[in-house]
Amino acid sequence: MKKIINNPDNVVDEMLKGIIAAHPSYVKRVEGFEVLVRANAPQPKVALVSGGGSGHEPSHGGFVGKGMLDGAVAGAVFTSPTPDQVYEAIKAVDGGKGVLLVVKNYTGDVMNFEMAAEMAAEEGITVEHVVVNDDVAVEDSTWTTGRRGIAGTVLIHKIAGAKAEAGGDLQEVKRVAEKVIANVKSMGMALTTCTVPAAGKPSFVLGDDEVEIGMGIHGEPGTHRETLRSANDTVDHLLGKVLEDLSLDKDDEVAVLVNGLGGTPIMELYVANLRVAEVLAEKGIRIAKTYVGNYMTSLDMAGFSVTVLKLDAELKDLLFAPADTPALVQN
Amino acid sequence: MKKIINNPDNVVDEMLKGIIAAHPSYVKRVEGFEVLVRANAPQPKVALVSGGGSGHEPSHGGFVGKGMLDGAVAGAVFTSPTPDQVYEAIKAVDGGKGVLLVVKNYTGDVMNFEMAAEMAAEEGITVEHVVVNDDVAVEDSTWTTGRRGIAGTVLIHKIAGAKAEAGGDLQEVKRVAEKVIANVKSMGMALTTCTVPAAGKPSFVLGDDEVEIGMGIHGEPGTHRETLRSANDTVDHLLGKVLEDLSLDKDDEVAVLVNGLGGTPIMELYVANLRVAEVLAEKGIRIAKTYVGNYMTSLDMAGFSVTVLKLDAELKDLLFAPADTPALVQN
Amino acid sequence: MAATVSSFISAINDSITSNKVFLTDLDGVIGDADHGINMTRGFNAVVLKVSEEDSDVGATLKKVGMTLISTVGGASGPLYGTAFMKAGGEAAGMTTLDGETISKMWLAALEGIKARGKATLGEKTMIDAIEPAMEAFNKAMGEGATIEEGLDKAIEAAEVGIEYTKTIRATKGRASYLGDRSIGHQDPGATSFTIILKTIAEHYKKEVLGV
Amino acid sequence: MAATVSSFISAINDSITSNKVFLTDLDGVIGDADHGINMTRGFNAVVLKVSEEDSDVGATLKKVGMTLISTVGGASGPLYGTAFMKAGGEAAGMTTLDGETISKMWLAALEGIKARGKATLGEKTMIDAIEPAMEAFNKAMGEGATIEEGLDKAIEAAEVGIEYTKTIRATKGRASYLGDRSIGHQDPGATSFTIILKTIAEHYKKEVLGV
Ligand SMILES: Nc1ncnc2c1ncn2[C@@H]1O[C@H](COP(=O)(O)OP(=O)(O)O)[C@@H](O)[C@H]1O
Ligand SMILES: Nc1ncnc2c1ncn2[C@@H]1O[C@H](COP(=O)(O)OP(=O)(O)O)[C@@H](O)[C@H]1O
Ligand SMILES: [Mg+2]
Ligand SMILES: [Mg+2]
Ligand SMILES: [Mg+2]
Ligand SMILES: [Mg+2]
Repeated sequence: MKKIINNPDNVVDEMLKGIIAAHPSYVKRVEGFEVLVRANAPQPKVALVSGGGSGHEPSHGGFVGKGMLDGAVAGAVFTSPTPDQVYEAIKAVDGGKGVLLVVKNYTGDVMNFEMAAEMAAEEGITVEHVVVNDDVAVEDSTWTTGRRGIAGTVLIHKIAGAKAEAGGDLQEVKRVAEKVIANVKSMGMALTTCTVPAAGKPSFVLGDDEVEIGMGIHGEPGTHRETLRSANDTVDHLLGKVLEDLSLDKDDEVAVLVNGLGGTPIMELYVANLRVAEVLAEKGIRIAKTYVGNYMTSLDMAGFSVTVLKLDAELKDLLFAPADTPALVQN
Repeated sequence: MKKIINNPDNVVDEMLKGIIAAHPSYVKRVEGFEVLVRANAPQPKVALVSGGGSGHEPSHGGFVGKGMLDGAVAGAVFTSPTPDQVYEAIKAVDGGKGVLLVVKNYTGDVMNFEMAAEMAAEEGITVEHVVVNDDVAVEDSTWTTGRRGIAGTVLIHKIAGAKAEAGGDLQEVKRVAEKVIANVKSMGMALTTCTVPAAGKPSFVLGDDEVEIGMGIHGEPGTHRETLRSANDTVDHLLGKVLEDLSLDKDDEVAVLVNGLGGTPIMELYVANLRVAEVLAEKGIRIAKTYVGNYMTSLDMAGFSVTVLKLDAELKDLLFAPADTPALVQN
Repeated sequence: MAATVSSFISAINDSITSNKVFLTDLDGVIGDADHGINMTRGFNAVVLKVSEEDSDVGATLKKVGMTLISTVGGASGPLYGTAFMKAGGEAAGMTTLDGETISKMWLAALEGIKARGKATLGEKTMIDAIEPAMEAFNKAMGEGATIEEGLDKAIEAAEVGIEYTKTIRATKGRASYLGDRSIGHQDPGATSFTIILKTIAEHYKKEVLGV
Repeated sequence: MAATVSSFISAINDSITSNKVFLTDLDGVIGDADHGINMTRGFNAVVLKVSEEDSDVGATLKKVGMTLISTVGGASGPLYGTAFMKAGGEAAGMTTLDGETISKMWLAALEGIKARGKATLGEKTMIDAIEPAMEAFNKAMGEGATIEEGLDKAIEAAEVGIEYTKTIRATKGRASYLGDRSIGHQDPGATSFTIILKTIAEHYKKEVLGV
């Protein structure tokens, strides 16, 4: 394992300290917990809390700031945080107008965040939660756990965060978050494995020209393995699946996120983005805004995901609203 | 070679198109050339042009925008652009107040940019250039090519760009750029090799726990190889070399850039940044601003560099000035 | 009964820790390669919280459960944590356990897991080991077996449960994202449960029966 | 003389292209692993610009130089480009070349490279092959040798030059960043020059002399 770390046991703590050292005007730590909150939290507004296992940086701590999150809870690498950690975040950010938890759809995250919400409710804090499940690689079924939450989560932070910043009440913020969730779909693929620091070895093994399609962001296997194809063919496949699920019409407007998984150079993400733009243009779908970069990563994994969010006037306005966070500044 | 590309021959062209597809409000292409300029260029101000081989994304195209660059020239991967390309950029951005070329100190870059400057001068355009040489891994000597330009280059874009945006004339912008160059030092290390698409195989080979210290951003070998050490020991070494060259006193103010080389997760960069902050704090040096992320990359190379810029009141003001580019937005 | 709760916990910690890589590797195949790491982190924390003075089995198991909840994370943290807390609830104030109490504790633990995780038998989770093991234990006790005979039957059933998880498609937990690709691989949580169960049985035989 | 400038250029393109990986690998050791890629890109472009109709050696070589400058990039682009342009300047209007003209062209090329790159002999660059090769050619011609004999002497000297680059520390170009670590490795530019020189000699013998 080749990593710039000191000790696998301290990596999350040191990373959080490193984030604060870099961005003290944005974030501070809830002492004793793996929780980052806005430097000037709580705000007199509905507060947004997200989180999950670490290893997805800049998610989620990098999105704490004006117009996005109020708190981010960092679990151990790839392991959802415990309820007491989430509970501390809720307490730290609650400004009296309630707290919305943005949870990615993993059994662990859902259970731990729900337990925290129960604890907070007992303390009289109004807490709601939404569950993000944008990964179309996974079959959608009410009989199973359903779909995973992946990169689309960042767009929920952006848009619901803007609604909260604009003074929306808890139910409005939740409604907007759920509208985004209903309209955002993603799918990814991995060129390489990733290595959890505490494991010290790769989570899985891929052959020299083998890739994993429909990969999860924790190194969970995807739908299948195949031989690496061209960027265009790969995008066509991922985007095809995403669009199958979105039922877009000509002249519909969308936001696009071409997300790197941590080990893929930005150059390649832009090559992929070109194809995304071409395919959408062919279909007459208009792109209102595009994000390209490392937003929801999987440690050192090479690969990327494509996210498409169908916009309406409300979502578009909120998407374009200002944000000021360590990892995303938007005027 | 595992890359999200279509054809190694088209990767630069497709990347540039992908950048424009993502950020049409920021950048446009000089048709027929590998040149990105501000969407609303030329501006009625001194124009800044930078560039070099591709593979360092978001450098340099990602920094084209308000308060930074006016034009970026993209050579083939790791190969400095040809004079005609640079010349087209100069012509496209010149608003009558002259053009400053920000060149990294590589024989090829210097020659090609100088030839372009000669061509532009013949057309009556006032062109100046500065040469960035922040890499302390390389011995400093007037008998040789001198030091390489690496990640510190981004801070020249930021600060000289702010000076130009503020209305500085060509000589003032050049003076500020040279002041940054005199006060910025960097050093990097690589955990892995990188693969040039057209070469199709790794540029060099490192053993399983071997790292290259003092690595250049084109996969050029550094000062030596060693066994991977802890993040803290590695930072101590790199930062030590950087500080040896800067002669900082207690209470001096600096800017810090912890730069990822493309394949290193942001998590690890923040772990490294914590140590940078600790070492500077021990010495009583104050950090006015920290950047952590992928600013000057080397394709898929894992590794990082540490840059320290000694600030004075003028540089600090300009560093904090707003910027609005695809890869760096600052309020 | 010479063996303290703390000595059981410490034995579990040892066996989980020595199976850290094994459990993590199992999770790597159909999950996210952290189950052994999670469980080890949890039980390492638990042994620091529990001491020889903790004689009230119920109170001690509740402490174990709370500690697991606040240190393990992931899916297994709330599930195992709830299980230990619920089991502890059935043993409040007790310093020794009989077969009947053990049956009650086991059922409470299982129901806690089912309520928290909304899974049932046949979804390729730890339940596929816990439930048949409990039933085998109850059956043996109903037939007049000793506790150690009951535990041996339970272990047999848990191992059958592990084999069963190999044959089915996961519909709960992280492995469910794989659909049919999850078939053929054993469930990490069912495995960690079986390791815990075996450790309890061994420790019981060695420390309580002295065999 | 049956061989056109264009046939020489096309032969050079072939040998550079077939040495693409070799040259790139050499550059990987002490540079940035692109020299073969750069040179191949350049000469591939050059052959498309030059045709059998280009009979004016000087004008054609200028075109070659311009094309190299605008397609190769890096350090070798301006250097080789300047070299061909300067060489062309000495052959303006000519359709055949004699030994004396070749000497003048060679010197102009060398001086162009030195002016552009600010390097001299012994800095581990292409100059360490170009300059001794030119001197050997001139010496042979001064002693009354034929052009092909002169070229053979030049090749010998260029090869000695390559060996020499292995023994010295680079002080110009990208390899200079390595300091002493550059010792022991041959310079890619000196190597590509020698390949070009050999190709010219072979093509001359085959096409002009018909041997
Ligand atoms: N809903 C559920 N009900 C019961 N057990 C579950 C459920 N979801 C997951 N599990 C168990 O948890 C185990 C995985 O634990 P772990 O790897 O620690 O958590 P995570 O899946 O969050 O990484 C699975 O092997 C399975 O036995
Ligand atoms: N200043 C110089 N003068 C003469 N030749 C040089 C100089 N700098 C570099 N070279 C030559 O250029 C070669 C490298 O070319 P290339 O790899 O194409 O460019 P780059 O170094 O920009 O990647 C070196 O091997 C050397 O022979
Ligand atoms: Mg997990
Ligand atoms: Mg080069
Ligand atoms: Mg797991
Ligand atoms: Mg080179």
